[in-house]
Amino acid sequence: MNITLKYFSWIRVKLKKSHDLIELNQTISFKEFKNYLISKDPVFQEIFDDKSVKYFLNLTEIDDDDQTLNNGDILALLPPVTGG
Amino acid sequence: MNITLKYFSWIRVKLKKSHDLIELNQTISFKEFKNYLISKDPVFQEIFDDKSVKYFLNLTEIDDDDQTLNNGDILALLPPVTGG
Amino acid sequence: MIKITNDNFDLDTEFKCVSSDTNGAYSFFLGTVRSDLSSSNKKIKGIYLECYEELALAQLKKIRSKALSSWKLNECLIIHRIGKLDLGEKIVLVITASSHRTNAIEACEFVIDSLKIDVAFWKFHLLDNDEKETVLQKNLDNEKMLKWKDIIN
Amino acid sequence: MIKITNDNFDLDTEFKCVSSDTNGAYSFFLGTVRSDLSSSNKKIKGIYLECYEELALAQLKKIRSKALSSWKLNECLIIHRIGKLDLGEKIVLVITASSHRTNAIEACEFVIDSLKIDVAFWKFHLLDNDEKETVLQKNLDNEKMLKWKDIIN
Repeated sequence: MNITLKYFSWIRVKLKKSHDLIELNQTISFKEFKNYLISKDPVFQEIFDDKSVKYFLNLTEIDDDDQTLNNGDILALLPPVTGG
Repeated sequence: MNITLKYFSWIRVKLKKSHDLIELNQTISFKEFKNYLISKDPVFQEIFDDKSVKYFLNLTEIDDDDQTLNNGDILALLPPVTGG
Repeated sequence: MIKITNDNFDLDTEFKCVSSDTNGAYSFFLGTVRSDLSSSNKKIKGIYLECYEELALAQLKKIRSKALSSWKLNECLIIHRIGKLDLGEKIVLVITASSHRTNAIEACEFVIDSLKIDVAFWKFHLLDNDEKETVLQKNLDNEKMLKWKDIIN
Repeated sequence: MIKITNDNFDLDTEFKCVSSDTNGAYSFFLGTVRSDLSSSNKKIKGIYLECYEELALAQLKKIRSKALSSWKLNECLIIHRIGKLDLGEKIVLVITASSHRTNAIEACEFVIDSLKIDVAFWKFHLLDNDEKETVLQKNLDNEKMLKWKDIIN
């Protein structure tokens, strides 16, 4: 299954890319997915440690770390917004 | 001496004119001037009885009935404003 | 920047008059002729605006100065039209310009609230039979002005 | 009426989109690029606006609905620009239209306050050396939003 990651603002700058496509063999919880990303690139630790970062799964904010990610999901990593 | 009267809104409509030039032989207080106007045209009684009407002498609101009117003064009779 | 005029105005043109890159926030209030019922319950087809121009200009100047001294504003523009206006036409425009939005928004509201009760303009409703009806002041406007008492000296 | 666009916009054209003679009062908020210092105290020469467009559109739609249901509004328009903008350029426009001014003014402030903290836009300052610096969220904006808590469910 595939998960699309989207990066914005300082997260995009830090990762030097705006998105990623992650291939996995099975469904996974959001918590496990975060650990998986840290194992691939330790810079994610810093992002996940920042309590101001929000996570939107298919345009809805994640409020439960045990939420399951499914094939085709789009997960966005959002720093505090600064529009207007 | 001459006093110019300016009428606005319903006062202008009631008097069917926008201004008057009044000639007097001597200076006069605002209170005396009101009585003089009533003596010339009783319709002024109705205007002066309306507590919402304001009086501006040379662009400044009159707050004292004993204020003296002088030659060349412009006295405006203003109903409550309704701009904006 | 205070104007009393018969002419219509363009919002972008007026914005350019107060625009500067020291501002980040502009608040506009625009009043227009609303399709309304007259006091005799007839449909109106427009309004007529009368003005004591020398006095209105002095009063607008005073309101503008109060706004500029009570909030951190860089600019304040006020335009008020006079004469015959059709339904939907622009009547009044206030623009306040500031570095930050709260100052601009509050000051703009203060200016239009003040203008409604303190400036020598009078409205007439124009009815279908070409009759004019005097528009009366709303008590609400006087009451609303009380909210600025603690802010403005 | 919600737009996210690279293009500049004209205030009178946008006003015409929401204009109707059932409205008597329009409140506008216009945000522009302010000449500012970056967090490293360098002069900025413009900004770059990034956006998660699908999410931002959904968030703006929600804010607009809240405004329309919480105040007596006839219309609410929101335009937000993205991409590279020079000093002084327009960034964001909110227009609220109502029969009476207090509804329009309050709702407009609610929309811009909400947009500042709840919609997926991010600013970068563009510096002279073509460097980009991330703009950080202001605590003040979050605090200001608390004032709407009792008004909006």
